[in-house]
Amino acid sequence: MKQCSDIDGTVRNNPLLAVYNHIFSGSPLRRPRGSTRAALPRQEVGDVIPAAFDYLRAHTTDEALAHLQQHGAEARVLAGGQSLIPAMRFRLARPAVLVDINGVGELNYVRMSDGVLAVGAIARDSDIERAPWIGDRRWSLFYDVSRVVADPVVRQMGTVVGSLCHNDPSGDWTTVALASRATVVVRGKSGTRRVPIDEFLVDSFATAVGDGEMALGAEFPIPDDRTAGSYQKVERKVGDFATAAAAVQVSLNADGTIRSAGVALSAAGACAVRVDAAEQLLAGQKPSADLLRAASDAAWHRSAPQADLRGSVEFKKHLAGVLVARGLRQAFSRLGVQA
Amino acid sequence: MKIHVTVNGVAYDRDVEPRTLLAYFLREECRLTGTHVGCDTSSCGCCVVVLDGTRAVKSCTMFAAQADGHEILTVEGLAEGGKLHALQQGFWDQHGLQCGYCTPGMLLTAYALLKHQPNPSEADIREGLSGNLCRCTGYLNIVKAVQQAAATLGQPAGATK
Amino acid sequence: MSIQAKPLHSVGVRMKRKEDPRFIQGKGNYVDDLSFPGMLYLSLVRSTYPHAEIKSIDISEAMKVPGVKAVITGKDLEAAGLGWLPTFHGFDKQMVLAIGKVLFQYQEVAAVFAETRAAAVDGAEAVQVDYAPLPVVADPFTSKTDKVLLRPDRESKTNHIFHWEVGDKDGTARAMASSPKRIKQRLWFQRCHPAPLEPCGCVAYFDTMGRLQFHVTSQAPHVYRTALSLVTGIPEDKIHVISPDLGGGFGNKVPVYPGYVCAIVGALKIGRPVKWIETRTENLTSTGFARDYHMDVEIGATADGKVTALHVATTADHGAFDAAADPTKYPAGIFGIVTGSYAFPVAHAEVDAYFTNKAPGGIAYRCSFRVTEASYAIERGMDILADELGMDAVELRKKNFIPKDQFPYPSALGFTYDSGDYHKTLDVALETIGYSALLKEQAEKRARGELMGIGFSTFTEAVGAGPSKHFDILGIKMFDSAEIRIHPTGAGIVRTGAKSQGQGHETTWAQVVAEELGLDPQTIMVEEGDTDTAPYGLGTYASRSTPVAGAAIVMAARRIREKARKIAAHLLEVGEADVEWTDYKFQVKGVPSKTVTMKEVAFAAYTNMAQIEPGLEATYYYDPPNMTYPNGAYVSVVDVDRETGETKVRRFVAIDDCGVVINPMIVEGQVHGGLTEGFAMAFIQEIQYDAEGNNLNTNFTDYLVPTSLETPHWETGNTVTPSPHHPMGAKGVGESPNVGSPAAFVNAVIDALSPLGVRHIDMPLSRDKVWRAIRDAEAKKAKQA
Amino acid sequence: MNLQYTGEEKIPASLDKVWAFVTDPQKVGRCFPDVVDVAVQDATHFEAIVKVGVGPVRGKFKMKVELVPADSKRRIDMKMSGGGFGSTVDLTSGADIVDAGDGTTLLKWRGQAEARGPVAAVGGRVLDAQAEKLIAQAFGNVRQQLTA
Repeated sequence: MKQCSDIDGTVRNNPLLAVYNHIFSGSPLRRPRGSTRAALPRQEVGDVIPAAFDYLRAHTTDEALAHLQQHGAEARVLAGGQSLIPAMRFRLARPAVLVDINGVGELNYVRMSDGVLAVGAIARDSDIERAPWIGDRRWSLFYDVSRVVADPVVRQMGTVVGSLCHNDPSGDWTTVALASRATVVVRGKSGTRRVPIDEFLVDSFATAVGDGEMALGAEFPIPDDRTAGSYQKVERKVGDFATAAAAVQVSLNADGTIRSAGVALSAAGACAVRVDAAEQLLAGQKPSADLLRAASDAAWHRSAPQADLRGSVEFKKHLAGVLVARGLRQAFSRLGVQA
Repeated sequence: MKIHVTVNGVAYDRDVEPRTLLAYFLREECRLTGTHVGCDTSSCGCCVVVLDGTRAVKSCTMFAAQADGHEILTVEGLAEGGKLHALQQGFWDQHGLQCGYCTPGMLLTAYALLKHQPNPSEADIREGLSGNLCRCTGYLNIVKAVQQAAATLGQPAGATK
Repeated sequence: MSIQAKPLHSVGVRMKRKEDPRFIQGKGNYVDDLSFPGMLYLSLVRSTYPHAEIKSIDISEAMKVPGVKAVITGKDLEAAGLGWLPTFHGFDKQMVLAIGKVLFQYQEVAAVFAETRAAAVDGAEAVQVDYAPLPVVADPFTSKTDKVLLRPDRESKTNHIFHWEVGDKDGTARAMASSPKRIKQRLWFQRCHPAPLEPCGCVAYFDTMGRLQFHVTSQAPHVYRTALSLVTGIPEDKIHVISPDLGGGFGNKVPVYPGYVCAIVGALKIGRPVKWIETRTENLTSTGFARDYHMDVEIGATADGKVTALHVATTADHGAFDAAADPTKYPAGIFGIVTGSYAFPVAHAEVDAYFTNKAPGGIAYRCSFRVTEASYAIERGMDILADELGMDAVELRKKNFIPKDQFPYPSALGFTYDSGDYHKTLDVALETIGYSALLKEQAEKRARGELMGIGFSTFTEAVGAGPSKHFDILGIKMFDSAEIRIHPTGAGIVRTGAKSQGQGHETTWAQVVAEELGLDPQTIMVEEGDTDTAPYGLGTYASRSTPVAGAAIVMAARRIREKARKIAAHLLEVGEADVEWTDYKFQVKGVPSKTVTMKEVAFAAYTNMAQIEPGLEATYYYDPPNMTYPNGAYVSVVDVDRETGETKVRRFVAIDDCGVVINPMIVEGQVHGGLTEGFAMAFIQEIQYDAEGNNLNTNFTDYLVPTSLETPHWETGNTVTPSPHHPMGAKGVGESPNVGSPAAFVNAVIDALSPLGVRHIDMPLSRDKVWRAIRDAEAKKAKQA
Repeated sequence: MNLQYTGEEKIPASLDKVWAFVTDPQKVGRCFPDVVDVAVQDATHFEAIVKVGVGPVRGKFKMKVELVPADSKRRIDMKMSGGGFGSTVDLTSGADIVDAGDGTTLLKWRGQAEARGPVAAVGGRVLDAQAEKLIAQAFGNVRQQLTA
């Protein structure tokens, strides 16, 4: 056969045979020579092992901040690590120093106090998912989102505050934080400050947390008992970032009119976006089909997504409208109101 | 750096590079090769182990250094006194595995799931295992396996076979 | 002597798997679990460019990285006569490490050997390659123009790899022209990847005797041994290939990959064991892909729906090297099965393959060599024809099925279908799913404007390659083999040239031997994957284990039975002619009280064999007279969300006919898995390249594997039409669900959208595509109105 | 992946002054945001190292740059190739230089970025932010430095 005779050809005078016949003669390994030209960007490599770094474990917030201030931009905080570690495995992220805060007990809390739900920097997504109060209607937005962030295993390590700090354009918690009007507690050299989520989310993967600073926790106002929400996410499969997602939370007055509404979109811009127009047109109104349609249109207009493998721009814009309408409908029905 | 990790009740004191992922620590330092690595992106769950008794974690997305001072349960630690764990028995009885590569991760994710949800419905199980990929079984028999295990574990002590 | 109390019946029993105890306890033995003293790790430098000239490779920085022992480039391998590696297709070869230029993104460019995994990666990162980008050919239609010649190394200066055709060209054209009804549709079966959860990998070292000990993820260990000997020149007796437990294969572990050759060269030159384990990214971007067939399907029919002719013209994208692991005489595999389950009087199929700047492959992904593409083409085609005729898809199929009394049936494209009862299989499926009730529900839903679809696939595939007169790989005929040894106590061992990747051979082969010899399957050990001990075989893929290796086991067992008969006659003190094998033991004809069991005979074979040759073992090499033709009837019910384009697969019934079933539990498991992979291809799975040749699906965040949450709850069943030529009447089944299901899913979605006038959408049926189709159709309707 | 950006800068300087500036590798190189180092090879070629920092992605991006001035003095093209964190990015940008008449000059620019490797596959959104920043701020800085 043609191809076999080809191979026979290589067999007959195969220099490797010589090497082979003397493999135990200790013949030195010939090291290939290479030119020494100006360095170009490093090439694609197969394996996925992070570049070397120094690991510092903090036991207190003070200790963590000391490390961060000492190393500045070279340092990264390691909380859940569910976004950071994969990025490091591909060597997209190559911090010189990792400050592990998983041992900082004072940051491991999920508690209600002073009218807010306070979530510490190392509280896991699953701590919310399994919180005793999560079934309460007023927390329905949180109930929904806590079941669709990443996947069930990643949620046992991933943190709420970490997601906010990662600020992925297609993130879930950032969107929920906007709709529920959260505040992030940031501590730095100049002490502790409370940053409203709208100011906290600066740009894709960029937040108000500066070098040498860290987010200690997030605070979500405790909704009253005439409040309900909904998180509507379209994803290609479990564990995927949102193709599009909408977070809504509405509070009703005693007369059934809408006291306030939070409406936000994921995968609709550089980072999660608030649909101000929708929030405004909902406030003070009675839930109705027309109202939902108007809010849906506002979402469509507000959405400025990027095309990617998850979907085209027009599809994502379309979904933004659809999901806001669905979210509002579900939130209202959770409040016993048909719209 | 020096770390002290308890794996399946056995203490391991080792000196590791900070960048050593827990999965490779278990496989190469502890020689516990039941924990597998199937992807680079924390997607497949072949590497799932249980941290401190109740949390299922993807050991390819955690550094060995983070396990310092903690307890890890791997598939090698599931059977006790030569008796298979109810989940292992369930996977065997219900044909819940084929190539076996995802099985350790599935077992440990299910182990943590049953700690939080002792009587899961098919929907609960499908949701609870959705962080673990299987390419062979189509999941149906894995669901049955977990249901069998839940039933076994639910029985009063001694009633289990 | 004790007579076995337990029932001896083994085949057809839902026996629990003998291999499972080790897997559920984390005691499996996969390649990456191996570790040897002094073992080095190999990491490959890969191309960032899809097509570029390599101006220089600078390894000086890499050599300075602590722990790096050596760096090897294409030039070094070329000097060692190992620059190129023959593909299993045989008519092409591929670069081991890039020489002169790279032809696809992520192509292997340099090999770095180091003391640890991390050092190997650090070293690979430090290798500097200077590229001069060349124009990229990212699809076969651009390739066709030959404006950019991709493979100047080849004799023929064109990107066209081959033209293959089968059938009656003129006759088909005439019949088509005179057909009152005709449909024509371009169908693209997108590029997919098998993506077994265990990536490919190997450990290579040379032992003190100078033998290459090669542990590798291989579905065909013997072929590896021969190919490696031919390529490296190492005498075949000095190569020991061991394929341990495989974490899935699905065709991905059939070809020989550059990483393997690099590991061997490294082990040879450095004199230490070398481990290479592919990452998921490497697996998806550089090892054997599947499909990527653009098929123009044309069907002719009479006005009342009798098919008259089939023509399929395919443009195939084979990537940078023709590494399709197809039998030598079948460059397009068994695509000729494209007439499916239907009695086409005449047909013509052609395939033209082209090089592109994409990863090589074209392997049989859970598929008997392009049978999946063929089944999809004909099953989609029949639905489009039904739509054209305004005929029910079931009625059209039944009208054109090959009638059961016409088997063995010679197909228009040259296959001889062994057996089948297509009407019966489909009727069972309709019964199970409750077709009439569904039609009623669908009518109501449509009246309300809801999108509900019912989709069918009544496929036939050809598996078990194959008869030596037709099938070979690299010239080696596609037989398979078995060796059985029965020990004095009646326990035994069976070895075959097949290689389980999760199919459960350790259980089913024991059942087959036990059935044939009346022994206890629990005491029959099965060993595969070790070329020092197993008889030569072509391995496990293309659903060939049961049809070929399984048959070899039966024949070897029967040889043992004949030898045993002599011993039985001696024990029963009668002539051999007076001994018959009945109810799993030997009995003196007409004297039910005078029997000996195989266990007793086995003991005698070593203790009391008189003048008969001692021992009780046999080997058989089985050359199948024909392939087997499993078939199935699949029905899928879907609901499509108008607003989001989301498809919910509400129900899926799969009725398979794979002849006699050895272990129903295992067959069900195979079907569940295959359906899930079919589901993935239909809805979410694709390896895409952009116009610049960048691979866009390089890991599991974008190459999507469905989870337990997306995967439907499968309903399975079967009918049994034995294969007349297989010694047990069995057929292959591992791939049927993967071959048959994609069309069932797509047909269901298109059926749901048909009221809107949607006729076809190419896979994967993403929400975006489905929503777009709905929107465009509605816009068109609005325009017309 | 392939990304495109456009923009315009109105510069309070004469066309000749602008032309002299944008054809000087040393000056143009210094206009890249977060530039760490500029190594000029010849009149039309230089290498620039810029700091990149978006969320977890922090590192140095090395760009090989070629300036292609049009004889018309009305257009300058810039070809940049380089990268970091395991990927390469090819940026091509061109600017039409238009005399606005009122002593100011318009830089109408168009840029296109193409990424390869993990960034394209894994961190596409990260890269997009960077490429746009790189191009847009570069031209913005041209205006600033000519204004100052």
